[in-house]
Amino acid sequence: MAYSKLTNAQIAWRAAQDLEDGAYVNLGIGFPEMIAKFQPEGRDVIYHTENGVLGFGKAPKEGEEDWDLINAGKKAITLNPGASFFHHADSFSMVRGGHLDLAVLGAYQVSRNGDLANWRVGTKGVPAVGGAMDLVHGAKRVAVVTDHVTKDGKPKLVETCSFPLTGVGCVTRVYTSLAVVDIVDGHFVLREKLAGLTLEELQGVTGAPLHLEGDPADLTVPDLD
Amino acid sequence: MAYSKLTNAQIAWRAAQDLEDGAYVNLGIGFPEMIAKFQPEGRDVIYHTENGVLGFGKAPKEGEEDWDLINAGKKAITLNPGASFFHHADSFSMVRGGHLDLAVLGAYQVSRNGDLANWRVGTKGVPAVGGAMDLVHGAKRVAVVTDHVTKDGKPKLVETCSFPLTGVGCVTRVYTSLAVVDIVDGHFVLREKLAGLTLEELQGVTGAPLHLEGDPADLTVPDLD
Amino acid sequence: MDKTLASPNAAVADIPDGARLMIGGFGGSGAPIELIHALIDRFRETGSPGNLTVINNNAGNGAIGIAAMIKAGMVGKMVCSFPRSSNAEAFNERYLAGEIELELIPQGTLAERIRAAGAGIPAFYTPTSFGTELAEGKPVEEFDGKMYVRERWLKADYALVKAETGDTVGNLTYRLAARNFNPLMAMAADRTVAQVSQLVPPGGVDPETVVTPGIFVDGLVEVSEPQQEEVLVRAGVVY
Amino acid sequence: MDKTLASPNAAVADIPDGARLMIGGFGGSGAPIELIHALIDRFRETGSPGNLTVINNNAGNGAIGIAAMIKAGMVGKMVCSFPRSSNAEAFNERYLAGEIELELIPQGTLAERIRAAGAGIPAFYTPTSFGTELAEGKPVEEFDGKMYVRERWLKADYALVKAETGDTVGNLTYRLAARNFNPLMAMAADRTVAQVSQLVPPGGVDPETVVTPGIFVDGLVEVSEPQQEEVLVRAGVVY
Repeated sequence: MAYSKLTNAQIAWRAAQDLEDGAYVNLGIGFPEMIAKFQPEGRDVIYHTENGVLGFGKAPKEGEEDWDLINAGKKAITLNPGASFFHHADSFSMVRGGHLDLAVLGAYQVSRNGDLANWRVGTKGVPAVGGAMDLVHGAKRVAVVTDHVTKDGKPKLVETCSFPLTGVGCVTRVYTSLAVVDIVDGHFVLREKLAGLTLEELQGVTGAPLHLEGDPADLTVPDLD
Repeated sequence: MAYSKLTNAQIAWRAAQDLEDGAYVNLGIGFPEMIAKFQPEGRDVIYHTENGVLGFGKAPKEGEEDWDLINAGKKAITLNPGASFFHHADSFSMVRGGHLDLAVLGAYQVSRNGDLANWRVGTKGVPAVGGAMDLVHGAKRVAVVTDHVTKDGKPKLVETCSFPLTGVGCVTRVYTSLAVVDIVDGHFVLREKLAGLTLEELQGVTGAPLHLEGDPADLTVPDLD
Repeated sequence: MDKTLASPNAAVADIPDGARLMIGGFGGSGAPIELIHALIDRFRETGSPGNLTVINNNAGNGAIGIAAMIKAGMVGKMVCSFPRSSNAEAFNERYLAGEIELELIPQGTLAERIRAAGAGIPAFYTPTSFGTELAEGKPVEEFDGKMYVRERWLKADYALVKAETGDTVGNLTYRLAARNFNPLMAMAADRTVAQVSQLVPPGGVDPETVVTPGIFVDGLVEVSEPQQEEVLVRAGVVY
Repeated sequence: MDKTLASPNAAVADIPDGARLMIGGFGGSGAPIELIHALIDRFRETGSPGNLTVINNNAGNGAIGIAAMIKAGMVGKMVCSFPRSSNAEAFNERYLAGEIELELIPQGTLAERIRAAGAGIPAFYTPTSFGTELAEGKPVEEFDGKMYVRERWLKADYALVKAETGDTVGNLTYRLAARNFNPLMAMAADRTVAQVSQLVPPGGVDPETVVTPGIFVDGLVEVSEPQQEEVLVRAGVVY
């Protein structure tokens, strides 16, 4: 059967469907930030950013930025009613202390036991870690959004990460361009896959066995152009 | 020669003479609090209290108390201009983190190496420690105000404390009813004594050798009735 | 999202027997009297919750608040730094009769252990209590030539806090020195409920003056003219 | 007591060669540009202070602030969590040429290590970085079935912070998200100087809205219309 893999926007849309009403959420800088755009109607989500803001809203219009009001990606933000400011130690108390309901990050690799590699691919260049190693600890749920494979077609869901780790056994759900995969007791458990994709095809681009707990659901996402 | 030992007010007065301009100071509850009354003119001292106030002032008039504005001894206080409020963890960051210039406490016993016993005299009754064990660490200078001997005439400056310790090697100066004694390299060093008191008499009521570095000065304190 | 609760009774309705309960305040300042009294009412009506572990700087004063909880027989253990105070008969009697347990912790260590729980720090080193009987059995270690004691985080199932202004998403400010342990306890419990003197809509608290961000607060109830513990004690009120 | 300093130049006049220097800010928000530039001026005029260790979340942007310090050759080592950013050429070039040292620390651990220094906590345990190369060589320990890494406090000789309003005894408030590392660094250095947009007399800051109590601040200088790093970078300003 034919299928076309999800765009980043579509992966973000799918991840957004799992945002719970009243949840405190940190979206990693870059691709995961896109999830906020697809927050379902009627759900109230409070966004946290590492640099000390809770309850921030959409980006301001161009020209209306206040550059003292930014997120961890150094992009200008606005505040929603009920926002608060705090210093970095309090901010990471929220992260490490188990107060966030969800953190969503990007990934280079996720291993079947939930190890995440997302901060460095080699030893060249300037390393930078930011808040990623903190975010993978403490949030009640740590999810990843990612293409299912690398640009040259290699699996990103793997037996063991070959890139330097961000955290050990921390990821519990992965939203990819082909599937939704949970990590349960050291195994990938397939929850959803694109309807046009066979289990064998999906397994072929996945670096560790996909387990089933009942039939996987169809991964259905609207066109987002 | 004849002498009369200092009253508590006179001990407090003597301790107050060493308050430095611009110093951040915590006075233990009870007797040490009296020091603030004798703060020398022209010196600006900022008082800290464990329950989260910096820059408090005199007690309010009776009937004008706001019982949400108290010190660690649960007495009503007022604020001086430039005061601030903070929570208990920040308050003890100031204590432990080396930010206070001076803490003055009472004592049951002080040993010649600066150990302090001031929180418990036996195993009877309800024990209570409060902030004493924190205050003896971190302040740049930890001083004690005390009678030179117990009510039944036993030395309070001793070789080794027999009562449970509050802190180890923490006290650097003791203001007593008879003398001012520093603790230097594990020894009591006599700085000042009442003029009418001989060295032998003083040594007789002191539980460990008093060392001299030059002649001790006269401990001179005004009448305070 | 609206975290408003209907009443003090509703705020304490699900605290079970044996719970570890942090209660804000220092002496009479910042004590959530109405929440405590609602809990006592529940105990008197239903016999529950009993055998509570209560974490507070003190062990109650007079015959109201925590002292009244102790008197009612709801408290199996107190965790505090200064149980001995001028009006602490309720605790004293039970303690000397061997009817209540006491864990005594230096005040700064108590604050830091609570903060550590809220901050996801399972253990830390402090100079406080080194060489004293309160450090017995605890690991010690030398850093930069000075000795320190290792202390663990201190968590609770519930925290009852008193705040001045709260918005409906849980942002809190405090009144004067009534701040004390309240913001720390709000971070350290699985479920935190706050009584606030003034409940306002989101946006009603300046984001720069929020002391406790709403993420730490699960429920709020407005008690518009709260009782003050010290005032009650001085008036000889018995609850 | 009046902690007011005459000028940014006076505020940085006694920072010696080889000092460990915390500089507040996160990206362009909260960076004390005028203090940094005063330090660069001093270096250009006198050749001192050089070989500085600079502690900041980032490693400078564009050609102003910390980036200009690096370009001027004053910085021997950067301690930060995210040196890689879109305009970090100054650091990148020196780093890739082996001319500047880097200590990379996860952002939350960086914040907590600074806070620990201010709070007199020589070491603490965190889950962050366990099992990663950033934990190599650090003691690990299990608590309640989970593994943690032991981290040490991070102290500095000087801290340069940017605040919004300050009173002359050192109480500070911050503007929006420019708070970030500033209050922590103010606690953790032997000597802290703050540039404030507005300097007021004692009593000019509401005691309940003080973020940094004056005990943590040694000197203040008013810079009434401070430059904003991000605005300078976007305008292509070179210092």
